[in-house]
Amino acid sequence: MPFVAAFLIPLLGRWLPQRGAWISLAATLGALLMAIDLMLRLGDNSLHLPQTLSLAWFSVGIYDFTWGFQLDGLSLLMTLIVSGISLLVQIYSLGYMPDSPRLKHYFASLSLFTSGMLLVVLADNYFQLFIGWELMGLCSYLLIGYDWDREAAGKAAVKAFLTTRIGDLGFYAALLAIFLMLGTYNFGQIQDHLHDGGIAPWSITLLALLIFAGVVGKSAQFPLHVWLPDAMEGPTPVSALIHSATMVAAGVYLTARSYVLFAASPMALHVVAWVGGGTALFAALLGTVARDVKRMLAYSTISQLGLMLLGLGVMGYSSGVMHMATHAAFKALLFLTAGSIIHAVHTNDAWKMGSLSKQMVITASVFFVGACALAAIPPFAGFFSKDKIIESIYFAHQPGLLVLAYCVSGLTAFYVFRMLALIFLGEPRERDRFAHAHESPWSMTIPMIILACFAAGFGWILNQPETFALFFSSPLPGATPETAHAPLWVMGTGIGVAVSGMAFGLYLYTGSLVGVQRLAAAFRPIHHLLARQFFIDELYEIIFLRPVRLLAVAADWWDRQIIDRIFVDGFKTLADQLLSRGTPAEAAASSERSGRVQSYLMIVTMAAILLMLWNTR
Amino acid sequence: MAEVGIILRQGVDFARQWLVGMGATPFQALVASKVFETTVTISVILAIPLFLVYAERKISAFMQARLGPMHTGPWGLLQTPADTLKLFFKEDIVPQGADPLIHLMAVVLAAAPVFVCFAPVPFGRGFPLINLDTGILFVFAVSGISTLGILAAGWGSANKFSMLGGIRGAAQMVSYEIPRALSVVPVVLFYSSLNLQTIACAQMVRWHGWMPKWFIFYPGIGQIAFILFLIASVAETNRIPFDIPEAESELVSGYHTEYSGMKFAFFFLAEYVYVFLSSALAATLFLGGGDGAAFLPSWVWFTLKTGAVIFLFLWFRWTFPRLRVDRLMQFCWQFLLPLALVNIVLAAAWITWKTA
Amino acid sequence: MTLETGIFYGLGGLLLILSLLVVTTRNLFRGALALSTALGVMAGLFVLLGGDFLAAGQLLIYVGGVMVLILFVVMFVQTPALFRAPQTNRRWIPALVLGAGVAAVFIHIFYTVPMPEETLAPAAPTSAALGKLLLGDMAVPFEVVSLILLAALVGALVFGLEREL
Amino acid sequence: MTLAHVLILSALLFAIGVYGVLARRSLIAILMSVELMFNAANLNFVAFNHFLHPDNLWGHGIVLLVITVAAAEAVVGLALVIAIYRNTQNLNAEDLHLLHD
Repeated sequence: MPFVAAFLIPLLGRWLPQRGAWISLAATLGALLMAIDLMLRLGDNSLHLPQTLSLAWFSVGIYDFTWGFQLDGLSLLMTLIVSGISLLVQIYSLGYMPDSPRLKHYFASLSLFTSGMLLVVLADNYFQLFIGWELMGLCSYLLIGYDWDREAAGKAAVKAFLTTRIGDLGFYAALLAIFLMLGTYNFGQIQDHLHDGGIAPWSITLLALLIFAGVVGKSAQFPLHVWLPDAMEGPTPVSALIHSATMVAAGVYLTARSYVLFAASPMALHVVAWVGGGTALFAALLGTVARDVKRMLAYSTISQLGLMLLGLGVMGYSSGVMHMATHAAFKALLFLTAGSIIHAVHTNDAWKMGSLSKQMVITASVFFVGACALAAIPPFAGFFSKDKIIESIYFAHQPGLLVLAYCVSGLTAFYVFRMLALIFLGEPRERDRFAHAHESPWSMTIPMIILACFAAGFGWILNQPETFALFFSSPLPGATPETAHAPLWVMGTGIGVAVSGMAFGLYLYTGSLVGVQRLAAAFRPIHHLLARQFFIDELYEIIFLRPVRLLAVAADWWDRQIIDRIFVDGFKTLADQLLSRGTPAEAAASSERSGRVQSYLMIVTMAAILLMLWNTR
Repeated sequence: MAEVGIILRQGVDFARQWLVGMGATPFQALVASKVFETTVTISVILAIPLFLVYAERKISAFMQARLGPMHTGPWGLLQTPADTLKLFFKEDIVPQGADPLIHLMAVVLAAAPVFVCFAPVPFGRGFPLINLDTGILFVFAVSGISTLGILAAGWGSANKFSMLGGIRGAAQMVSYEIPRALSVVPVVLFYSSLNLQTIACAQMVRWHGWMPKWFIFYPGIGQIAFILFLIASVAETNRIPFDIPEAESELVSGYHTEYSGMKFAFFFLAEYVYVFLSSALAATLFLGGGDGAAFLPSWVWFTLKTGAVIFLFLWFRWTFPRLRVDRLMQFCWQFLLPLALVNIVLAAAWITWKTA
Repeated sequence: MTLETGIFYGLGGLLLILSLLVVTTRNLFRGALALSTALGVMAGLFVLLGGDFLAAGQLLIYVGGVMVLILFVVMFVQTPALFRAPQTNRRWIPALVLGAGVAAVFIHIFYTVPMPEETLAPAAPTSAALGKLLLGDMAVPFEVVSLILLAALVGALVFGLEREL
Repeated sequence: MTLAHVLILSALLFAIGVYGVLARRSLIAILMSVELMFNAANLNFVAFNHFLHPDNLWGHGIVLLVITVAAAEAVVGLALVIAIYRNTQNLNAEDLHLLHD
């Protein structure tokens, strides 16, 4: 339905109030209602999973392509999340950007984006998934570059597009490889092939790693994470939708969807776990020094995505997916509150805010809920899923990764409460902005409140045995002991680390910031390193761009000097020398070299006739 | 009243057998019967503009609270034949500096295709002249030729107004041909045939035993398709509100400014026959063709439906103001075309849903 | 001589005359009209060879579309001088020889290769089967053609724009 | 009407097209001659399909594709013609020899 809306909006938007936003809203609402309906039918057992529906699409040679949909616990969960969050974000956008001139484009892209994501989660084969995947790539480009008259936004859009493209190259190669090896894109058939054991282990590893390349690009993992912080140039609701809850989650979804492939290859799992864990720590470190509100959240997103992949990488299928679900709720919430703050004070710089809780009670309280959820403070959503991840790591007997996860957990709590303190507590650092700050309109606060409810209670809901079994039952036969419980100290340490991080963040950043500055001065090199994002962008410049530029210059020189000078001019001189002797035939030949198309054509025709005669003789 | 089509068909078959009995080969008999059928059809079609012009004058007069033609014959009935006679005897003028061959060819190219278009149209049971498998596509293809005639008329008149009118007309007709053809695609999808007779027959069923299953009654898709077809047809026939190719206030009379006598009459005739053709197509494709209650034969129902659509055409003329030329193109490319595409997608989705 | 053969000779002769007119007439507009008629005649030949859908497509695309475009351009670039100047270039005699050569070679080939002699009746209606073919086995070429059309659209826009983009 | 007849017709048509392309001065006329050559090829496809493989329709499919591509070619070609005309007020193929060394 959003797909239809995406086309209807540009078509009819001109004549409609709100420029067609309502079409988009209605379509998304429709999708959400359908998903809820499916959910309810599951509840009273009138529907059994997994359901599939497939239609013949087209065939090339002996291969038939089908257009199919698959509905199982995972895709149902994702459908609910995607349509729900998309709906809330769209309502929010109405309040956030009521009179933007390009609202029609905006809502059309949002609808198209939502439909792309739904296509990804409902597809029953890789080919279709890839279509949705690329559709999302396009829409993220459009939405990040929404303010395209600002140069930074345009550049960020291009950067996002190109960076994800590098990952997609891997995914594309994986598609080709899958087709070459298995002759099908269908998930179910691929699973059957794997169970038959007809594929060599190395090729499974190869496939898994290639797919993972796509995941790295889409989910902004190291080393392709660079686009996500820059993508914050887009409007804030877009960040909330794309860069927290759905598009980046598509990468994790793909991993979960291809889990049979990954699970069959221990090495690929190791790569996933370590890349995820490394990125989580790395991004969390960056998050502790960022100044821009949205960038802080962007780094936290990267970090949380790393955690999910870490969870998936240690065979904790359910933990990773569950974290994806809870993260979608609380990260969308955090982004929306950030948008609300930015709307109020017209700056992104957290150091220019402060003490805003006095002006924006609702925003502050929902932000608190989101922060607690992100920091995994017990009753909130993030706690359950993060605890699950830590437990799976514990079961996988990977002490290194366990320490990593604890560090990330502590750092997360630290930076999110640092953010909270900077924005809402302490002294107002800029009186003007403080005085003008105000609570946002209802269309912005209501989605935030709804999301806050989810951020608070979603984890608990998902942790109920029935829902857990419905959504998170692993696709693998003989799965890991998901129901077993780790010793209490595992959970305890997690809570302890989180609480201490929270306390530390609050302590340091409430009140005067002199202490912080002294601290930063004390660790100057490290701070500098973090503030410049480990010089990753600069590194890319040196490693990739310089050689390409050099190559271009060299190629230019080669073409001008060698090809043109020596070959072209040389041959011309040679021909002139030969032809200037002046026999009639040569003069005729020379006149045929006149630059006139038809003379050339004549020679071609003559040659063609001769060739044909030669052949038929 | 009886089914004229079936009676005619039986009569022709009988005559053919009689011819064979008289010593003609079956092939010769077939040719003779086809020639006869074609002649009859074309004569009927040629007579239609007489009535249409009269109807247009009367209806527009009533819409403007006038009486219309009253003096020639009872209620002015003989006015149109009189005008036709006058056109017959007018001098045929070829402007100085014009290309006489193109000046003549323009008339042929503009008027001849219209009559060919009627070949696959089923006017009722037993009627289509040839049961053409590519029916609707054939009609669109052949009626596209008239565009050439309009261009040639514009060029061959050696007149700036004609030239402008010709260019405008060609641009408009080429553009509106696309939404017109696309608006019919849902019909073709639903009945999975291009054959006009098959389409008409497929609509002769009932929903729940009483509601006619005409295409226009398919919720959403049918109405959008019909309205698109109607708008595009009005534009194709260069009638108000889409008459910028011949807009009197701007271009004198557009591409037929320099035509007089019978040549002018043929342009005029072609326009009215096109109106009739479009209405007949609308009746066949969307209104169930000859379908109707049993107390009237199918050809009467068909004529009634066609007449209703023709009335819409006349009604438009006195309701809408003329569009500006850029608005006209914008309307076509930015509104009608996307809407037609969306409609096709909707129709395809409907069919997929029904069959799945 | 069956009816089909008769129609074939009639249409073929007409086609040749019209196409000769296309390449010889000085008046481009007349040439274009002759070409459109020739394309219409070609549609008739298609019908004769069992391609009813093709014939309609030919009329729709060529006569209704491409030819209108060509006429448009002729009208756009019309200069009276264009029609009075000789319409052939200096090398028209070699061109004629080459054209005749092409025809001769082709016909020579056709006579050396063995050909089936039978004649066939026009086939059954083709639209449905053709549709299945285009969206089935020929799906990929079909999609490629749609890409080409898109490229042509963009290209024509770029070339045709009055000002630089 | 046998295959040979149709092929000879198309050969003649093609030859006329070749002559037009080689000898005509106006760019538009050259484009029109190219259309003639396209049609000769199309006629061959249909004829081969009709006489040699009456059981399938690949020839027809290919002709449809050719018609489409020819339409695309005509569109781009005519856009080029208009661009050239706008710049040089001249459509004579002989006067366009910028590629001449």
